[in-house]
Amino acid sequence: MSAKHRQELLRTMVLIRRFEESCAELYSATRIRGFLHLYIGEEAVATGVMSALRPDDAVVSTYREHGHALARGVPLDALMAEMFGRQTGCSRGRGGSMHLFHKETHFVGGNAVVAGGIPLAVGLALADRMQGRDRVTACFFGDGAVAEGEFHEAMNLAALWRLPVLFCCENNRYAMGTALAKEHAQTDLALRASSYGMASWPVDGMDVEAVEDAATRAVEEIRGGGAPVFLELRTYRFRAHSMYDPDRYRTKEEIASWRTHDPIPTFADRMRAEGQLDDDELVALEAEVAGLLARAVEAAEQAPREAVEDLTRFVTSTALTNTAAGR
Amino acid sequence: MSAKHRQELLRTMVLIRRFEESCAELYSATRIRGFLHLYIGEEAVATGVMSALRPDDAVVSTYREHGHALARGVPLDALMAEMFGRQTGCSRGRGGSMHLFHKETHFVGGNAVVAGGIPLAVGLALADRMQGRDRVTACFFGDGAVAEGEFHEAMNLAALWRLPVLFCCENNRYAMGTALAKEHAQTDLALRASSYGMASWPVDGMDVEAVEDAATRAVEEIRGGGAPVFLELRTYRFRAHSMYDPDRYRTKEEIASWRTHDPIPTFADRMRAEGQLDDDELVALEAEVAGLLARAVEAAEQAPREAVEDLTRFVTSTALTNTAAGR
Amino acid sequence: MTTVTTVEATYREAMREAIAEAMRADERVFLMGEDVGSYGGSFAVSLGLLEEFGPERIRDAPLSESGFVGAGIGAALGGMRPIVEIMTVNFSLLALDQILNNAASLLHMSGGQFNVPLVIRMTTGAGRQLAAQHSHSLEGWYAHIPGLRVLAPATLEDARGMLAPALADPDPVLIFEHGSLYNLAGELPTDAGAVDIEHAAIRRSGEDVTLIAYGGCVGKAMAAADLLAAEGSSAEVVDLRTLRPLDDATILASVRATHRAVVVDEGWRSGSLAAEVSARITEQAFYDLDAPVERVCTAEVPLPYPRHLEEAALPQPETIAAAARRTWEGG
Amino acid sequence: MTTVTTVEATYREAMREAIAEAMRADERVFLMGEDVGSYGGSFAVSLGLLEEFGPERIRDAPLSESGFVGAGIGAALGGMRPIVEIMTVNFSLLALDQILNNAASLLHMSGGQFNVPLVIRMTTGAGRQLAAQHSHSLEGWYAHIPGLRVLAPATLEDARGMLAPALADPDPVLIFEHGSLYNLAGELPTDAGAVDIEHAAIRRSGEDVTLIAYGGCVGKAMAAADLLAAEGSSAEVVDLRTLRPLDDATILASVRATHRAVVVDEGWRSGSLAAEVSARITEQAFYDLDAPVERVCTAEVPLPYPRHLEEAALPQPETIAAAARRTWEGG
Ligand SMILES: Cc1ncc(C[n+]2csc(CCOP(=O)(O)OP(=O)(O)O)c2C)c(N)n1
Ligand SMILES: Cc1ncc(C[n+]2csc(CCOP(=O)(O)OP(=O)(O)O)c2C)c(N)n1
Ligand SMILES: [Mg+2]
Ligand SMILES: [Mg+2]
Repeated sequence: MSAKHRQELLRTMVLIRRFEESCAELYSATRIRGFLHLYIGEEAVATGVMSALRPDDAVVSTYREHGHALARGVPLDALMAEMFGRQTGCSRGRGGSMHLFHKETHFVGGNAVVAGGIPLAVGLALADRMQGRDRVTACFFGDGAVAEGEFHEAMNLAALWRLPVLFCCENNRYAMGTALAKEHAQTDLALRASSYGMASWPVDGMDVEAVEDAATRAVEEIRGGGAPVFLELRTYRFRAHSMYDPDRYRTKEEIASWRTHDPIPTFADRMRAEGQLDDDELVALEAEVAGLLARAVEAAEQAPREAVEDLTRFVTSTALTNTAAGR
Repeated sequence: MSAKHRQELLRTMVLIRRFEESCAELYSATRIRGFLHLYIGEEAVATGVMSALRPDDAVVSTYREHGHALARGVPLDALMAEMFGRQTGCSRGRGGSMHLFHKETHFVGGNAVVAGGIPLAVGLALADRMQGRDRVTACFFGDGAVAEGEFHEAMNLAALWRLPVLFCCENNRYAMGTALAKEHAQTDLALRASSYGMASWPVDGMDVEAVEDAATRAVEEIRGGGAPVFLELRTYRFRAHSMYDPDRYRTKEEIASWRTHDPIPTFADRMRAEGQLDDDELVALEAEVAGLLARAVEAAEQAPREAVEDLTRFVTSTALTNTAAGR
Repeated sequence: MTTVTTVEATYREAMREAIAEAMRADERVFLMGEDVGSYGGSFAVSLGLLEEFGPERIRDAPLSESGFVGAGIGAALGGMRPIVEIMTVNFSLLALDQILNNAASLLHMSGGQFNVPLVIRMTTGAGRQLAAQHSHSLEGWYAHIPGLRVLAPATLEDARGMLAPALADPDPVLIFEHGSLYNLAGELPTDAGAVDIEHAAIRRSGEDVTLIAYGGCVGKAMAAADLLAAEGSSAEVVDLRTLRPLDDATILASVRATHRAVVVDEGWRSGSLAAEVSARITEQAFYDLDAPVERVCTAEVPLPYPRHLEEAALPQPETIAAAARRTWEGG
Repeated sequence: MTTVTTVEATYREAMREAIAEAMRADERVFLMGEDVGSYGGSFAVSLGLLEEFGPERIRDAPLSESGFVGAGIGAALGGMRPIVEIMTVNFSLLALDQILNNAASLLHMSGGQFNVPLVIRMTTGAGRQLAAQHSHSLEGWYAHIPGLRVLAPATLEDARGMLAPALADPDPVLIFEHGSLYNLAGELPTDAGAVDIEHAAIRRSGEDVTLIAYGGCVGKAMAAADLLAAEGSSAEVVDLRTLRPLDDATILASVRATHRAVVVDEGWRSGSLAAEVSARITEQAFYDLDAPVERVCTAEVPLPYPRHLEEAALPQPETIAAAARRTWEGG
């Protein structure tokens, strides 16, 4: 793979990592509020999958979606402003961390009801099919979501109607504090998907190139024949579920052992070994990212808030201002 | 198998068939109202499964449950009275055709939301497990129900917690007018069940002995180890979905071809060939059943109705009479 | 002088014609739901449409309310104009998360970027002895949700004419069809088309009391007005038509003139839509009222199967008329 | 003279102690829900209970709200006394079919044979900037359902004491815990136990207006009463406590004495529980009212993330006080 392409993958992963670290700090400093779910440890998944998509493809995501949004190309400044709840945010500040949306990049949220986004992805793919477009919709969800009824209904619909959906199951082995074996009678999630007659396979989600390869192959299959594909992306979150989670349900050893597979140093080492990265480049990359983040935070801090008079704006397409008994 | 036992199986099937035929007539005569879903053609399923259960086992059923109730031993008179909406009905007339209940035989309804009963069965089994009882809960549902999210959630729970549930999927190839291949991406429903790590296999649902054998084996497995089993009982309804259904979606040929597998004459012929049934016995059986039905209809016609003043009785355990702002 | 040519039609046919017309006019419109195709619709609304439009656009869905309603939302986001049919409001609870947390919320959560031009139709109501899991009237819950428009056609004209403006609405619209209305028959102008979906309608003028109803209860309110007329009292009947947003102006203008109001609603009384209408009348016309607003709702019981109990549970012309009398005779 | 010994406790701890006590007293009681075990409960209510009672009775459930709520119903039918925890009322929609069509309906559909002694607890409400899919107050919908009892503990005593009678109820009981209350701290008698779950409570006596609230809004109503007191007006505060069945007697006695009422509800205004309370007051005390009943509810918008918008959307002491003033100053 070309050095340039690899450097882009690396840059995306580093950007996500540093973005998340900033968010954690800003949360502690009470600049960001609400729920905050970090993607640290899982960067290879979003980076690899997004790299396999076309700009006109659609993405449906979860509440742990900062990484998806960044990898998809949602502007950093708009993301950071959203975390701050500002008008310049990608959802005008109304959504916050769990509800990032961005029309230009077809980033359709930011869904915080577990599994709630999966049927939407099926519908987006149905629209593409009915309108004769060859787009793919990538749909992200966790291992926990696989237990929800909506997952099942959506899988059946997509497989039955042979719709162009790329199901990206981010299996990080926990749904909040519930370990995989306590969530699922059958923990081989790729197998679960194949019971819908869907092509599916497990992927090393800590290896950005393995993810990119798998996603590329899947997207080709989907765009060619239209039938959906399910990828079980095996990964791990290094941080707690959310900022409220004291992380009591896993051992330090387990976390430490997964950290040895950290997707960023692993990939950087590989590039270094193949002469595609040196220390200076890495330092420069980190510096560039740090600069971008500092500017994004600065811009977010200064950005205006939505006016209180506009509270009920966007409740309907026509209701631009507050009405007492509005819809 | 003993002649006596076979005669009982046959008698149950004949009783169900004639009961359903009476209901159809009574419906046309507007003595029965609401929705009416007949079990004609599927008698071997209920008869075979119930025969494998113990009296203290529980049964959870659907809106197509007259056959289940009769095979389970819910008294015929109470069933018929329920169809008429009378106080002597097994649900005091308040439930009607779709909501038959009977505490003594642990017949826990009569559920008319497709798949809505399946989680209940899981809970009944959980209660048995937690209280150290070795009972089994048999849960009936159709092929259509398998597409519902609740089916999936319940399957996962039962398999994960290894609960004593016998899942009886009555695959009659249609959900209302929707053929199996238009309901499911993967029409091998037993396979779907095994993706939860559950023992499951298809059974000829037109053969009462095949059903009884399978159910007996399944119940043994369940009672022994506690893990659930899924049976895909392949059957066919000879009548329309309900009395409102003009049955436009199937061909006459298809129905006729399934009628050659009618579980009652098939079984009667087998018994006859093995010298366990003769024409006189059959005539006597039909006469006995006809007599029972005539008396049940007669009794139902004469039975009292619930008093209008008791309209809101049974809304809560304590509310015996109507209260304006009751719970 | 204009001559209006009319055809004999049922509510069911009016609805069917509205769907067919919308599908002929706009490639993006399609109908999706359980048994809308080969079965012909559980209440025969879509009978024959499969033959005209084919299985892609008259799309049978497996039993998976949350899945196909969510897919409808996604398809709307993707540029289609889906009409999703849910068999009855009872089963719509399985899709309520999608309707509230996605359909109604996406526009706001996305800061105005993603609107959801979706129409969901479903049957509601009792009266056919279908018992507790098939008879409830839960449209009041949907009328509680910001971001939705909720319609309840009670006449042939509205059955025929509400769908087009609903499809033209950039946001999600729910249409509740009362099961007892499908066989309602009458004359419909051959050129019947879109109706206004912003306003309540006065179905009968009167001076002594305002009877406010919607959907399946409008006919009962009209019958109650007949009963009252026979006694020499004149009742005005307001058909709400749009349950969200409520047309306060029409309701209040009538009540300010009659000084008395009875709200009729097939939902259970506690927490009914009737409570909202009652509260609004009191809030805005307190000093015009000669008597407290009355409500006639369904008894608070999961609906029982037998006809005599079902009838006793539901609003009836006689109970509506009695409530009207209470407004001048006192409790 | 009796001395009451008290301990310092939070609402969260009071609820936890109530669960532990019930589980110690009755083998049939168990707690089931997402992350109630190893995680300690998403709002830490059940922290430590796994250690005392083990994983069978502090039962972690996979993400499948409909499945495990339905399993709770089945377990109740099977003789257990389940406490099912749903993380928030927002996700409870996924289980609403089970709650309405099974838990609330089985007793009646079965003609009195199968009662469902089930308790379901869930968090409700806004105030923590959790945005549109985690902040709504939908308990009013549950209060619409015949067959359910619906509780909203607003105090430490009620958090501690409502569970035991709820478990003793032969029918399904829902308990709504407002998310902003968990850290509420105060003194609780060491022998605190069961409280009455039939009646509303007067939290503060007053003469000029009745402020009616429940759950997370009770504190705001008390703060509003303080504001009014500073101006020389005296407000009575009624805490509904039981949202179904509503205790009309307590509400009406207060309103008949003050002649003015403000109903406070964190639900969206249209179709809110506040509408029901308002309608009942008007129906039963019309001639005692000196002004129309006022409502203070949440603005009709999917709740926005930023604090300033969230605060503007929710009832606040100042908006409650303003509504009270309107009852004597006029609109
Ligand atoms: C329907 C629903 N139930 C519960 C929750 C609370 N919740 C938020 S995230 C989460 C765990 C989800 O786990 P998983 O799908 O594996 O995703 P991960 O957080 O591991 O990325 C839970 C239970 C929710 N948001 N939605
Ligand atoms: C949740 C829900 N959706 C739709 C319906 C309407 N409906 C009643 S029966 C039925 C078909 C069910 O088919 P299947 O599960 O195969 O059972 P069968 O009728 O063939 O025995 C449908 C769609 C319902 N009762 N519940
Ligand atoms: Mg996970
Ligand atoms: Mg079937």
